[in-house]
Amino acid sequence: MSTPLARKLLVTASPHVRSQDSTPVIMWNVVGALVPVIAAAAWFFGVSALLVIAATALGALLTERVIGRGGTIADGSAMITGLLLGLTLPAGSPLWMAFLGGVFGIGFGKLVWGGLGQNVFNPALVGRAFLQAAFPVAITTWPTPGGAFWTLKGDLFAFPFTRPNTDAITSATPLGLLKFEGKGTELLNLVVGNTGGSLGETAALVILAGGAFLAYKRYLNWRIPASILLTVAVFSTVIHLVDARRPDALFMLFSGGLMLGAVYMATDMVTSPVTNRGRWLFGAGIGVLVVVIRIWGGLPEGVMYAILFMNALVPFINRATQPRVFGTGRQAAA
Amino acid sequence: MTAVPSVQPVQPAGASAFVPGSPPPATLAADIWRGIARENPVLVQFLGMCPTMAVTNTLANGIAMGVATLFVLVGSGLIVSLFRKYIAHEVRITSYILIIATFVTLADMILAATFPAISKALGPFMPLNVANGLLLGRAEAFAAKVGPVRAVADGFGMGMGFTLSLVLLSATRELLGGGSLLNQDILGPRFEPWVFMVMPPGGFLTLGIALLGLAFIIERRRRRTQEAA
Amino acid sequence: MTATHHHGPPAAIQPSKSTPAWRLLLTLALAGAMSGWLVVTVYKVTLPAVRKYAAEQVNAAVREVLKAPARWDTLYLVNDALTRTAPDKADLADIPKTYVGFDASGNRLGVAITAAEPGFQELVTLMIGFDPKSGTLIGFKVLEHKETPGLGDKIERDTAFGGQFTGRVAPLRGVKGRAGKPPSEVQTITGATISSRAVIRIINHAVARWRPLLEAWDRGRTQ
Amino acid sequence: MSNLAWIFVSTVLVNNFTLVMFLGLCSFFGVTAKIETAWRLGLANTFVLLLTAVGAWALNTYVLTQTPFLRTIAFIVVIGSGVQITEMAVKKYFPVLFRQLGIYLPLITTNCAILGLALFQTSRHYNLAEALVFAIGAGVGLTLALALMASIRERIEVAEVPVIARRMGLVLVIASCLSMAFMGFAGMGSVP
Amino acid sequence: MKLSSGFRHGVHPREEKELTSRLPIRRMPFPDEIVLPLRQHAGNPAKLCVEVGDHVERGDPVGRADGWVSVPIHASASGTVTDIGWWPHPDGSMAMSVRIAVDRYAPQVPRPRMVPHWEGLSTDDVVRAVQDAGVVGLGGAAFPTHVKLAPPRDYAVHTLIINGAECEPYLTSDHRTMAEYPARVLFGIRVMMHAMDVDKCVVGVERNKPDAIAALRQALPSDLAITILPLTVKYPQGAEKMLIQAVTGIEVPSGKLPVSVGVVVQNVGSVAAIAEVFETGLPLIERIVTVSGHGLRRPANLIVPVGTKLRDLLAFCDGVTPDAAEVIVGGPMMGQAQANLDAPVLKGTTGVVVLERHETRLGQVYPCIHCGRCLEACPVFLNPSLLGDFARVARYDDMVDLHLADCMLCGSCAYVCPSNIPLAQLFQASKVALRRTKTGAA
Ligand SMILES: Cc1cc2nc3c(=O)[nH]c(=O)nc-3n(C[C@H](O)[C@H](O)[C@H](O)COP(=O)(O)O)c2cc1C
Ligand SMILES: Cc1cc2nc3c(=O)[nH]c(=O)nc-3n(C[C@H](O)[C@H](O)[C@H](O)COP(=O)(O)O)c2cc1C
Ligand SMILES: Cc1cc2nc3c(=O)[nH]c(=O)nc-3n(C[C@H](O)[C@H](O)[C@H](O)COP(=O)(O)O)c2cc1C
Ligand SMILES: Cc1cc2nc3c(=O)[nH]c(=O)nc-3n(C[C@H](O)[C@H](O)[C@H](O)CO)c2cc1C
Ligand code: SF4
Ligand code: SF4
Ligand code: SF4
Ligand code: SF4
Ligand code: FES
Repeated sequence: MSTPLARKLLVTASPHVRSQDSTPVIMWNVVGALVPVIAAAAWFFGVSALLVIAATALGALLTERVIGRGGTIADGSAMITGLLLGLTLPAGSPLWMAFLGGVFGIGFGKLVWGGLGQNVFNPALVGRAFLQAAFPVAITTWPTPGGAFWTLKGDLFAFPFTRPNTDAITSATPLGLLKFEGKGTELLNLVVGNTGGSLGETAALVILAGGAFLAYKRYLNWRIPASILLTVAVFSTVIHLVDARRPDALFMLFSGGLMLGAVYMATDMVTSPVTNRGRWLFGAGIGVLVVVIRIWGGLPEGVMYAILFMNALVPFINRATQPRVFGTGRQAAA
Repeated sequence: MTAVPSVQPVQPAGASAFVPGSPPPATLAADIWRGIARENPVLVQFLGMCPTMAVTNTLANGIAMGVATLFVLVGSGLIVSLFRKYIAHEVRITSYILIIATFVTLADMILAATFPAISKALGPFMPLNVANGLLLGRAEAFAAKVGPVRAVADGFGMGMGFTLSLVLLSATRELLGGGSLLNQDILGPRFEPWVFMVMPPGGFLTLGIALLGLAFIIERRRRRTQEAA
Repeated sequence: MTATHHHGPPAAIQPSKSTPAWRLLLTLALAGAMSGWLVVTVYKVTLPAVRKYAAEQVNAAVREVLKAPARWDTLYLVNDALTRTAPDKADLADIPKTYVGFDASGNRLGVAITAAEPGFQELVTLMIGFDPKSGTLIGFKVLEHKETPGLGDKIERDTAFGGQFTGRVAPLRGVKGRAGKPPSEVQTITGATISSRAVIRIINHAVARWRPLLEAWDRGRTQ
Repeated sequence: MSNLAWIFVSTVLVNNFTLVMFLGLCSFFGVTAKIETAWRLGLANTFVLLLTAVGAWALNTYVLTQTPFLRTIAFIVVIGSGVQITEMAVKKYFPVLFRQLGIYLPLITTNCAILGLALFQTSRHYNLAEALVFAIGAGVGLTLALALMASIRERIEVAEVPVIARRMGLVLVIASCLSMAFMGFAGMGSVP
Repeated sequence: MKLSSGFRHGVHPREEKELTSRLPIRRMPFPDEIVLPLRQHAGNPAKLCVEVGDHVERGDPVGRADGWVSVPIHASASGTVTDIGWWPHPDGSMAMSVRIAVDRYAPQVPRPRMVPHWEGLSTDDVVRAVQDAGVVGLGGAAFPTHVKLAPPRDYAVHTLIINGAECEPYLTSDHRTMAEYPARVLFGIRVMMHAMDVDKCVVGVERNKPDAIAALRQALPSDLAITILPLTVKYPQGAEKMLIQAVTGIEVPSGKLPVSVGVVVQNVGSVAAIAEVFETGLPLIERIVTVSGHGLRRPANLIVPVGTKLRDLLAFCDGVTPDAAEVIVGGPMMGQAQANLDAPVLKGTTGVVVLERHETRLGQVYPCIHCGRCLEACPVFLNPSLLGDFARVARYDDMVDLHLADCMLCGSCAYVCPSNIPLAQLFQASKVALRRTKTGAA
C-alpha cells in the first residue's frame, strides 16, 4: 500500500480553519468604500481635492515605509489614515502641510505606539489635530465649492514651510456661519454637500452609503455610528426645543464632519471599545461632546476633538464594560 | 532605635571623611559633568517637569528660568552644606524647604527688578520652582552630605544641565513656533510658524522628541558595542 | 516633626538619640529669622525698581487709552463707592481703581479702568478709556492675555481692529465683514472672532459697571 | 456663564491643571503606571488642594496683607507642615483611609500643583468661594488627567512599543495627544 | 419544553457536513496491523496485561483499568502481539502501545461471553459492566463513562442530557448514529436512566439534522420522559456548558462540574456504546468515524476498529488529493493536526478530516486590531483580545484574573480573528505554563 501523503504534513494548532475576513481584506475594503467619497470631493472641489488627498496619503505611506517595520504598507491601514486625513482638510491646503500632517499622524499617532493595532488615538485625527493647532489659519480657510475642475482652490503649491497666499474665494462653513453670524444653511445644500467645508464633510449621502456597505459586510460596527447619530439627534432636539435659536437635529446631523467622523473615524476598531456595550457608550460620549462643543465651545466644530477625547477613554470603557464571564453571575447560582 | 554598632569603619587618617551613604568621592569636574550629562535633571531624571514645560515656549523664558534655578541650586547647596552639621535630622526637610524658598524668593525679586517683562511672562512659575523636586532632591541627597565646594560644584552642574535642557527645548519651540530666537526673526517673513509648538501639546511633544532622539542615540551606541563585542 | 521614615538615611549614620525639642525649634527659628532678614533686605533693595516698572506700565497704558492726558487722578473702589484715599494695604494692585484723566486746561478727558473676562483660552485683561457721560470710547489696551499666537493675539497687534474703537459708543456690537454706519458697530477679526468678541464683551460689561459708579462720584462732588 | 461655573469648567477642561497649565507633572509622569494608584493619588491631591485653598486664603486675608513678598515662603512652609499634620491626623483617626492614601501624602508636598493653586488663587484675587471651586476643579482636573494617563499606560504595557519609546518617549507623546484632545474645549464659556 | 434552544455568542463556520451526512455507515475491513495505545482516555492509562508473542482474540483485554478513573483496553482484532513500545499518539506525543499483527485468517469472532441482563442488575453492577467494557465518552474528551454513571452521593441528578449537537464542521458520525440506530441510542438512554435513577432526559440535536430528529422521535418509547430538542446551529453548541444552558437555561458556575447543577451530559455515541454492552456483551473495540474533507478522495462514515492506523484509514478512502495539506484527528475546530500518519484511531476519535492548503490557517499573523470579534465569539464571555496580549508578554497571573481557567479552548476566538492570531494556542500554552509554575512552586 502506498503512502497516501508523500509530502510533509502541515501541523498547526487548533482551530485549523478560519473565517474569510482578514485584516488586510477589511482595510482595503474600507479604502474601496472611501473611493466614492473622494470622487464626491473631487466633484465639488476639482483637482485640488485629489492633490490634497494624494499629499496626505503620500506622507502617511512614506512614513510607514521608512520608519515602520517592513511590509506593513500592504495591510492597508496607513492608506486609510492618509485618505481620511486628506478628507478632513480644506481643498486649499498647501500640499506641504498636508504631507506633514500625514507624516505626523502616522509617526506620532501610530508608529511610536508600535504600529498597527497598538495606538490609542486615531492616527488621522492626531495628524489633523496637529495641523489645526500648528496652522490654525490655513486649516480653517474654506474654499467655496464649484468652479472649473482644473482651477486650484488655494495656494496648494506654496513652497514648503512658507506661508500660503490667501487670495482664493473662501466661504464660512455652515457651522461657522451659525456660530459666528447666527445664519442657517439650506438643508438641501447640507445634504447634497454644496457647502464650504473640508473635502469629506460635503457628501453625507455618499458617506452613509459607504458606511452601510461596510456595516453590511461587518467591517465596521454599526453600533458606533448609530449611537453617535442618535445621541446628536436626541440631544440637539432637546436643546432646540428649549431654545429655538439653537440648530435643529437635521442641521446638526448633516453639517460639519459629523458623518465622516461617525462612519469612518469613530469606527476605527483599533481606537474604539471592544465590547458592544462599550461601543454604545463611546458613541454616546462622542455625540454629547460634539453637541456641547458646537453649542457652548469656542470652536465651531468639535467632531475631531470629541473622537480624540473619547479615544482616550477607551481603555477605561473597555475595563468597565468587560462582559460577565459565563457561570460567574446571578444566573449561575440558580 | 537600636544602638549604633560600636565597630565603626575606621577612617584612614587625613583622608576626607567618607560617610557611608554619601556620594562617592569624585573630582570637581566629575561633580559638574554628572549634572549636565549622565544625571541630567530634565532628560534623564524627569525632575522639575512643570517649569520645564510651562516656560519653554520662548528662549528668553527658558534661559531666565534655567539661570534662576542654577542660582537657587548653587545658593541653597552652599548654605545646606555649610550648615549640614547643625541642622538636626528631624527638621532637615523643613529647613531645606525654607532655605530653598528663600533663594527662590530672592531670585524672583531680582528677576522682577532686572527683567520685569520676563518676570511677568513667567508668572507664578518662578516662585513655583520651590516645589521643584530637583532642588529638594539635591539638598537632601548631595549637599547635606558633602563639603561646600563639592555642593556648589554639584549645584552648578545640575543647574547647567537644567539650563541647557531648557535652552534646547525653548530654542526648538520658539524657532518652529515663531520663526524667531530671543524675539529676533530668524526664519524670515515667509516662514509659516507652527503655532502648535508654543502651545501645551507642543511642549510635551518637544520633550518627547528629545527623549526619543536621546534613546535612539543610546540604543544605537548599545548596538554598536554589542556588535563589536 | 517625628523621625520621618521616608527620607531616612541608612541606620548607621542616624543620630543615636533624638535631638531635644528646644534645639529643633531653635534651628528652625534661626533659619526662619535668617531667611526673613535676607528676603526683607532684598525686597527693600529691589522694591524701587519693581515699583517703578509697575508705575511705568500703568502710566503708559493710561496715556495710551486716554490719548495722552496732561495729568490724572486715581480713585479707589472701596465698599462699592469711589474714594480718593487709598485703603491701608500693601498691595494696591488688588484694588479696583479708575484713573480720571484731564487735559492741560483741566477739562476731564475721560476715565481709564481695567477689566478681565474669559477670552478664547484664559482671562483677557484690558485697560479701557471712555467718557463716562456719553459712553463714548477713547481707546483700549490689552494688558494681559493668553490667546493663540497668530490668531487671538491679533486683538493686541492688529491696529485696524484696535483703531476702530475710538469714538464708538458702548454698548458695542461686533459684526463680521464691514462694520456699518451705526456708532456701536465694530468689525471683528477674521479667524479670531471669539477673541474680538471677548474684547467687545469686556468693554461693554466694564462700561456698564463703572458708569453708575462714576455718575455717583460726580453727583457727590457737585453737591 | 456664572463666574463660579466658569472657574470650574475652565479649571477642569479648558485650562486643565495638568494638561494645559502644566502643574503636577511629576506625579503625572511618575505615578501613573497603575490605574488604582492614579485614582488614589488624585483623591489625596484633591483633599490637600481643598485644605490649601482655605489655608492660602486665610494667609492672604489675615496674615500676609502687609508682606506679600513672604508669600512663597509662607505658602510652602504651611503646605509642608499642613501635609505632615494631615498625615498624622488621618493616620490616627482614619486608619483605613490612611492605608489607601497615606503613602501619597508626602509625595504631594513636592507637587507643584498644590503650591500652584495657592499662587494662582492669589494672583487672580479669588475670594473664598471662588478659591474652593478652583480647588475642586483643580482636583477633578488633576484626577481626570492622572486616570486617563494611567488607563492608557496600562494598555500600552502590552503593546509592541519600539525600544526607543519605551521608557518615557511614548508617555510624553501620550501627554501631547491628551493635551490636544483637551484643546477642543478651548473657548468654552466665552461664547454666549 | 424549554423555549430557549441556543446560547449567546459562538461562531458559524462552514458546516461542510454535506460531504458525508447522507452516506450510510459502512464497515471498514480489518487492517494488517492494529496499534493500541494504553492511554486512550482521561484518567490513569490502562495497565498492560499481555506480553510480546501472546495471541489475543478480538475483545480480549490488553490493558486493565488502573483505579477508578480508568478503563481497560481491548484488542479490536485477533492476532499476535508483536511489539510493546513507544508509538506515535494522535495527540502528538509518543505513547506506550501494543502492536498486534492481525491474523488474516481468523474469523474475528469474540470469545463466547455472558450478555448481562441490565434489568436485573444493581446500579453498581451496571457501572462495573460499563467499566469492564472499556466505555469512554465518544464525544472527544474520552472521559470514562462509568464515572459519570455513578455521581457522588451529595449531588442529586435530575436531568440526563444526551449530546447530539455535533457542532464541529465535517463530522457526521453522531448524526448517522442517530439516523441509523435510533433504537440503540434510546436503549442506551434507558439503561442510563435506570442506572442513575433519573426520570428526565433531553436529547439535544442541532436543527441541521432533521432526519436524525425524525428518526429518534419515531422510535421514542412511551414509558420514558425523553424529549428530543432541536438546537440552534452554532459552534460550540455541543460544549457541555453551552448545551446545558440551551437545554435547561442553567449556567454551570465557573469552575464547577455539570453534576453540581444536577445534570449529566453524555454523547450519543457513548450511549450507543453502552447499549451495545448490554445487547451483545462486546466491549468498546470499534467506533464510528467520519473520514472527510476536501483533501480526501472518497469521504465516508465508517465503523473502524480502534487501533487502525490513519494511513490505512485514508488509504481505504482512496487516499488524498494533490492539494491536501493537513490531516486532523477530530474536527477542524478542536482537533489535532497529525505529523505522523502511523498514529492510530482511538476510542475518542470522532473523525479524521483532510484539509487542502487553501483551507488552512497558514498565512501572515497581524497585530490585534481590537476589532472585538473574538469577544463576540467567545461562548464563555472572556476577553480573548486582552488575554492574547497578556499571553504574548507572559503575564499569566493577569490571565488568571481574566478567568483563563474558564476558557475551554473551543477556538471560536481564533476562528473569527481577522488578524489570524492563534489565540486558542496561546491560551493552551499559558495554561500549561501556569500548571508548570504551580507544580513547580508546590
Ligand atoms: C446600519 C445598520 C443598522 C442596524 N441596526 C440594527 C438595530 O438597530 N438592531 C439590530 O438588532 N440589528 C441592527 N442591524 C443588524 C446587524 O447588522 C446585525 O444583524 C446584528 O448586529 C446581529 O447581532 P448579534 O449577532 O449580536 O445578534 C443593523 C445593521 C446595519 C447595517
Ligand atoms: C488651535 C486653535 C487656536 C485658536 N485660537 C483662537 C484664538 O486665540 N482666538 C479666537 O478668537 N479664535 C481662535 N480659534 C478659533 C477659530 O479660529 C475660530 O474658527 C475663529 O475664531 C472663527 O472666526 P472666523 O469665523 O472669522 O474664521 C482657534 C482655533 C484653533 C483650532
Ligand atoms: C468546544 C466544544 C465542543 C464540543 N462539541 C461537542 C459535540 O458537538 N458533540 C459532542 O458530543 N460533544 C461535544 N463536546 C464535548 C462535550 O462538552 C462533552 O464533553 C460531551 O458531550 C460529554 O459526553 P461524552 O462524555 O459522552 O463524550 C464539545 C466540547 C467542547 C469543549
Ligand atoms: C472601519 C475602519 C475605520 C478606520 N478609521 C480610521 C481613521 O479614522 N483614521 C485612521 O488613521 N485609520 C483608520 N483606520 C485604519 C486603521 O484601523 C488605523 O490606521 C489604526 O488606528 C492603525 O493602528 C480605519 C480602519 C477601519 C477598518
Ligand atoms: S464468522 Fe461471524 S463475522 Fe465472520 S463472516 Fe461469519 S457471521 Fe460474519
Ligand atoms: S476543551 Fe476541556 S473538555 Fe474539551 S476536550 Fe479539551 S480538556 Fe476536555
Ligand atoms: S478558546 Fe477560550 S477564549 Fe477563545 S472563544 Fe473559546 S472559550 Fe473563549
Ligand atoms: S478577533 Fe483578533 S484582532 Fe479582533 S480583537 Fe480579537 S484578537 Fe484582536
Ligand atoms: S515640577 Fe510640578 S509636580 Fe514636579
